[in-house]
Amino acid sequence: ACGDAEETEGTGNTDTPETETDTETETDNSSEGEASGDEGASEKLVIGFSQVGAESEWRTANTESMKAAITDAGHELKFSDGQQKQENQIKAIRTFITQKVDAIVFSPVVETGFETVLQEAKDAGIPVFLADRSVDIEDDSLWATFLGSDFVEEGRKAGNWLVEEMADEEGPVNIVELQGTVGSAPANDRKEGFEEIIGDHDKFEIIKSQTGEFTRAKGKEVMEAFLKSDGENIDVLYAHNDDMAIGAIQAIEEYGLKPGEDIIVIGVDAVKGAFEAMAAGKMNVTIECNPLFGPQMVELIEKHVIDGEELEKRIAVEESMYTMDQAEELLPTRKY
Amino acid sequence: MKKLSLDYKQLPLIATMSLFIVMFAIGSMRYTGFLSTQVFLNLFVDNAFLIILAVGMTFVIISGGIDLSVGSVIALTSMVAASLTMNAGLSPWIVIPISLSVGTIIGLGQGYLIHYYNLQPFIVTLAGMFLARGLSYLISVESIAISSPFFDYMAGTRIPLGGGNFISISVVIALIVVLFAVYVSLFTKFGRNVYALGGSEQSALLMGLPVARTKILIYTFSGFCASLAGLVFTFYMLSGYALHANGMELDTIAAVVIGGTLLTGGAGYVAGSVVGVLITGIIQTMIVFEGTLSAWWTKIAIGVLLFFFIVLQRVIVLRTKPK
Amino acid sequence: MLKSLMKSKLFWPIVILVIILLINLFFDRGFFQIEVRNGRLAGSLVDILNRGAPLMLISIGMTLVIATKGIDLGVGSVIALSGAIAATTVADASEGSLAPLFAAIALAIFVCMVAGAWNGFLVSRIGVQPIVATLILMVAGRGVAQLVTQGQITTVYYDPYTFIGGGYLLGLPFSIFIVVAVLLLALFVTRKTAMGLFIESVGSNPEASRLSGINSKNILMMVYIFSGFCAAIGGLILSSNVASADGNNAGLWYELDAILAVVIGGTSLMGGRFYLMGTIIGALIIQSLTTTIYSIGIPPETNMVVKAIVVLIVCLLQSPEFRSKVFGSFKAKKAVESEDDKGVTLS
Amino acid sequence: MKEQAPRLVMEGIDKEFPGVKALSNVNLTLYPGEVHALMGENGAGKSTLIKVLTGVYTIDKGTVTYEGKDIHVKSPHDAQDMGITTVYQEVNLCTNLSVTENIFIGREIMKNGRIKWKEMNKRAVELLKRLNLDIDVTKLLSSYSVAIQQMVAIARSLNVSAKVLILDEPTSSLDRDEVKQLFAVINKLKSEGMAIVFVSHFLEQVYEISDRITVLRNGEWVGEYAIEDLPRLELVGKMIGKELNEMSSISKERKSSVKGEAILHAQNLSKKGRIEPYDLELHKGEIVGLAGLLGSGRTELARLLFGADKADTGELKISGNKKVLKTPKQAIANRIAFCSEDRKAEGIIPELTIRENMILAMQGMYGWFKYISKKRQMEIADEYTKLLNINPPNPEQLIKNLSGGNQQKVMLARWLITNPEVLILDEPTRGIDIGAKTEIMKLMVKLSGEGMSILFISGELEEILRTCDRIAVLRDRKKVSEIVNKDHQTQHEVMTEMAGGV
Ligand SMILES: Nc1ncnc2c1ncn2[C@@H]1O[C@H](COP(=O)(O)OP(=O)(O)OP(=O)(O)O)[C@@H](O)[C@H]1O
Ligand SMILES: Nc1ncnc2c1ncn2[C@@H]1O[C@H](COP(=O)(O)OP(=O)(O)OP(=O)(O)O)[C@@H](O)[C@H]1O
Ligand SMILES: [Mg+2]
Ligand SMILES: [Mg+2]
Repeated sequence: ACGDAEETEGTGNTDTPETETDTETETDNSSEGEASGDEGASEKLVIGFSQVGAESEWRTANTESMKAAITDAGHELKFSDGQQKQENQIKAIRTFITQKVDAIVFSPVVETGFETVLQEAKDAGIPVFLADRSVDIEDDSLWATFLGSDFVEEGRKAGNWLVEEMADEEGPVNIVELQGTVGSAPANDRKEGFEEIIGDHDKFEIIKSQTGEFTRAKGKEVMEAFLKSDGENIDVLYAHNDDMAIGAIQAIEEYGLKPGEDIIVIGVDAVKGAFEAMAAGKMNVTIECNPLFGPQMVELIEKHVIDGEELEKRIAVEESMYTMDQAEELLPTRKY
Repeated sequence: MKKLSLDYKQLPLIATMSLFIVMFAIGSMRYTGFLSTQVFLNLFVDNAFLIILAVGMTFVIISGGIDLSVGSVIALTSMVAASLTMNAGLSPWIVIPISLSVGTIIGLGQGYLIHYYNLQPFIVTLAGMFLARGLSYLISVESIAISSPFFDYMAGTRIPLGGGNFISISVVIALIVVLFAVYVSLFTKFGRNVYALGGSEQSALLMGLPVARTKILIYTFSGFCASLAGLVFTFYMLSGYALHANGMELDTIAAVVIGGTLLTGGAGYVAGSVVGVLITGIIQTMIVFEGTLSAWWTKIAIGVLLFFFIVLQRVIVLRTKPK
Repeated sequence: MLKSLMKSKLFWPIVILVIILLINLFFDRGFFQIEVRNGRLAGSLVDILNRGAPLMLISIGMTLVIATKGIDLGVGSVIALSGAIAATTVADASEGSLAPLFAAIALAIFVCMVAGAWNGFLVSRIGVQPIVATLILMVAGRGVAQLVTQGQITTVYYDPYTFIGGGYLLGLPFSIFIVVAVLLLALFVTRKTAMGLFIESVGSNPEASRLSGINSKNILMMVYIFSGFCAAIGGLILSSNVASADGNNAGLWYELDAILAVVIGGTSLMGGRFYLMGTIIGALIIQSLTTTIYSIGIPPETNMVVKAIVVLIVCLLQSPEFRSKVFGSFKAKKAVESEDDKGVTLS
Repeated sequence: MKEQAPRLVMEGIDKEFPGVKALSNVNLTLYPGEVHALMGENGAGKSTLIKVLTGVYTIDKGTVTYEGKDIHVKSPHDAQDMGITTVYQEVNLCTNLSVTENIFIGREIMKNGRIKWKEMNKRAVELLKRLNLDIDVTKLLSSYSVAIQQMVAIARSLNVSAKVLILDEPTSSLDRDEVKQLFAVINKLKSEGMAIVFVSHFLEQVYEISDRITVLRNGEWVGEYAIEDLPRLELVGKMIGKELNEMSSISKERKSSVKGEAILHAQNLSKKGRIEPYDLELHKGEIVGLAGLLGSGRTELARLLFGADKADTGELKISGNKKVLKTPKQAIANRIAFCSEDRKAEGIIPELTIRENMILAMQGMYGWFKYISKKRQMEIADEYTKLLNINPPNPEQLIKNLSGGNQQKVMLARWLITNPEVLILDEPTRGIDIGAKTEIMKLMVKLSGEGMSILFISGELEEILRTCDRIAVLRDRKKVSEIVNKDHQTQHEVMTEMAGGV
């Protein structure tokens, strides 16, 4: 999986200089070439992509997919990594504008606070494509479309699965929750969606909820603490991402219980690790949050910029949900 | 080392400035569209809040202290401003003073603890850092988007400088703060006492300087700057968010120290810190212009640039030191 | 007796630690119980030691750096680096042979010590201020770590590796033995050789030390290398414990916790006297605080506030000025200074 | 003047530090227009008394009456507001500020909220003129020697119109010209009705300037005397509690002309801007003195021999073979020791104990692995604590808690312990009481007798004349001449050379 990631990485780096040299010519005529730019779907675009950072392997997979898609389609990529800082992303977008790119793709680190810079982009006549995460701004003319997952929905999926799974249990079902980084969009929404569903069934109770900061180490540490205080009477673990779930699974095992049997484990993201865990029967389900929508995105960009089509304001990435029994055969096919 | 940089005190400043120019030149040669007034102005537009932070921090560091709380105070201020504006629906004329008082009070508290219980600034302000961020979480874990005419105005307004170039109101605020601080540090008793304090607190005490007042005032001022920066940041982001400005205290300290201020206290210039901010800003800009760097290469690149910069600065200082 | 005990630098940290533990007892009767579960000692106290191991290690290194009036912001990144290197080396090693394990450990430790040397070089030879010098590594080091793991979370399927941070020896977590070993090493070098004396004198008055014929540059070099060494081991434990390496998140903000531990332990950031035992207790305080927060079900959004308040209380209790105000014990405000000469022997 | 009301009365003052009773039941009465000398051995409590008076330390017991009313001074800031200005023993200024600022900070010349730098610089120059010192006041204080710094500290205190002026060993590093100037100023202030406290270990200075004397002996109040009722020997007796056989007892058979080969031989060694090229020979068992006025470059000269600074030109021969000393470490390895004049900045390690400070240099020689056992350290510490009777005689006391003079003694011990072949002493007797001074003189003579070569820098010509075989005279950073110390003639020669030829 990482293999081809590296390849795209590698090529990306090797032809840096030459892409740069023709950046100049490119950007120069792209400015007046704007009007006459419509003929030929094979036209080469300069696309700026402002990524959040590389906080999780999900994110890295997403980055690679996007980079690969753009360069493979023969467009020029201008990439900027935000290092999880909103101000960096804003700077990046500003710079893209000064560089007169043809389109801007970006995954906002947080939903709020991009009005000003998006306005600047709009004034400069550069279409903005939101990836993975949305922004909450009334004026939706500020972006062409939003392609990405719906965290709340993911939370609901998790909830629904649990409800069905536990249909014939007559409770009480004690749930412990491993939240993501406090305040981060996925954490908030996945919590919200999940609670929304299980809230209707009073046999479910969230007895402990603490942040595992999306990491294995913290996930494990927190789970240990949970087990210390509540031990056997924990029935379900709901983790806001697979990494924390994987960490927690180790904790459960070390504590002497069987993850997947004694404690039902629910994760989100469907990363490779989760499949391994499920294949080993240590994890019950993971809700997919698909990062590999690069090609889909490039398609949309070409549609909009070259053929001038208007796009839906919100396009969902097709995502599903994987359970223990599917894990076995799917494992080899997982790219990340 | 202290003695040395003291003897040739203006030197680091000059070194920093020249190096900034060199960097800008390199950038202009390397990337198209880099050599433009707007790119330069954007350094201010995008770092107005950092400049304000740096000003406050400069005083703290010159006095031999340190203030880690500033980043979180920004978050808290933005949170307070946002929730008061959106949830409580108060008018800016009430929101602004309240927001400004947030950091000021925290600063005051820190100063008080540091002086009267002589605790180590590092730890007290570290606690302040936790506290401020914690409080912003308590206000809300969600981010709060702000849409009020006033904030939109502050955020949106562009002050044209001709040739399509512009700066934002925040830049003006920042520059005013800088001028004020320069004056204070050079021409007021308080300003000089700060330097004395940094030189030797014991001496300052024995020379009969108002150590207590000065010290507490320093941290209060830094807190105030943090709040002001918080507001500017809020203008910039048009939102309040508990995770805003995470780790910005380090960026600030780096900027100040790069600007030629000694962490051991006693020597430094507000102006230097401003240049320091511009340096960190230009590093960021170059990274973006490079436009191919993955997350990790970005980090490495920042490190490398930082390294070259710092070493060059040292070398210049050492070379020019008469044998 | 009690008086001299009160004077010791360790007194208040210990008191605080005890208080925090007691608070736990209040919420969970069985907190202090240590039972033997399948041949291993298990119980909250063991966990705290086990979980706290990396922090204790890092803090030991940090103590010496701080004693020289320095500071090492790089440790967090070095942790990530060490984990990344080790994990990638053993990532797909075959079971059975232990060679890959030792290779990984050696490689990780070596690289991290080089990193430490790099810091030492910048500080001692080029004369860069410690905080900036190490800031470079803080930023770039994490980058390198991610470069090594290609931004993925490298999972390790090679069991021996998990022993470092997850294994048990004589019924105790192996990591505890590592800490003890490193601590003893540090204690030996600083108290049974003149190294401690030199470190303290360089930290307290560099020029005077130079004129007394002490090669402060090398001393600085060594403490930073040692700090790198400690961070390396800490990183190994952390990554081995979760059998994976996460370049981006491993050891995030550890530097702050470490510095906090050192200061709580009674070592001043102005350099000079240092108290290794104090540092250990400081680290334990921080760890038990974290564990407490997790186990007594504090809502995550209040974690920070709680931590802030505890830190403040800790510092205040250690401030003689505060104590004299509250308990009215000490007289002259300068009097405290001579507390220093105690405690040295204890640490 | 007795009939007028006292300006300041301290009665039954007690002050205890953990483990040390610094003051017990001490009294001090100050009248307007008098110079009141505060006398006592090192560690007698003089500085402490001054510090409790000016609110640096809190008073445990006792009363302070100022112009008739009881006062409780909380901080030096307070004291100044009340009109009590102080020059503390250790130079307590901010070396990171310019000379001007050090003089004015706290009471800058402001005009509508703005500091008037030009004016302040002008005033600063004038002020220093009064002490006839002519230096660039805009330069940082750190670029000047202790001596200059001490003068600046004095200038600062003269700059205010105070009612009480306290000078704690202001003259410890000045030579007679500076002192003369200072006394002129003091006398003027005195005639203006200021009450002045003067601390010094130089008896002749005390007898020259003061009207009354208060004597302390390790923390106890011995008595208050009018100067004329207390002849020197009696005073000394009261200070140390027993009779003292005066310095005159020091006599050494002077080495006649140099014989054999020099153990230390400098040939046109120099450092730009600091000291002109000079030659200097130092023979086994010989004591060579460096005489010169303040700033004449004695310290610089010495520093080159120790490798504390790198020499630009010239070469150094140690017992015949050529050596390049880049660092003090190398010098020490070659059995050279250097006791700096700047105790505070280049001497003590404040955070460490007496014991650790003593053995530091020796341990430095051994390297970090060969650790001197705690037991051995103890022995050494005890031995030298006795030898130099350091007070308190507790090797585990932090050196920063010692009195100035005692710190100086520890510094001496540090170097004596390394038992070097060449011992360079830069103002070793600074701030040391006569008793100890005599001891040190004796010690030097004894050591040189045992074959140690000593380079001795001192502001006090008598000390040099009394102990040295040869005297090198410096003027304006240049070694101008070398005089063999034979008869009473020498003093005159040396002084004319110092002053600048005929
Ligand atoms: N901060 C302190 N803590 C503990 N002991 C102290 C402290 N300051 C001074 N002392 C002790 O108090 C005694 C008096 O010290 P002080 O400095 O007053 O002596 P002094 O008369 O000024 O001597 P000198 O002539 O050498 O300056 C000394 O024994 C010293 O060790
Ligand atoms: N009168 C002066 N004018 C200007 N600078 C001076 C003067 N005296 C000392 N200095 C500064 O202090 C530095 C140290 O001088 P140095 O100590 O070598 O003289 P010294 O003979 O040792 O006198 P002392 O030891 O009494 O200060 C000199 O290099 C010079 O920079
Ligand atoms: Mg004294
Ligand atoms: Mg001298």
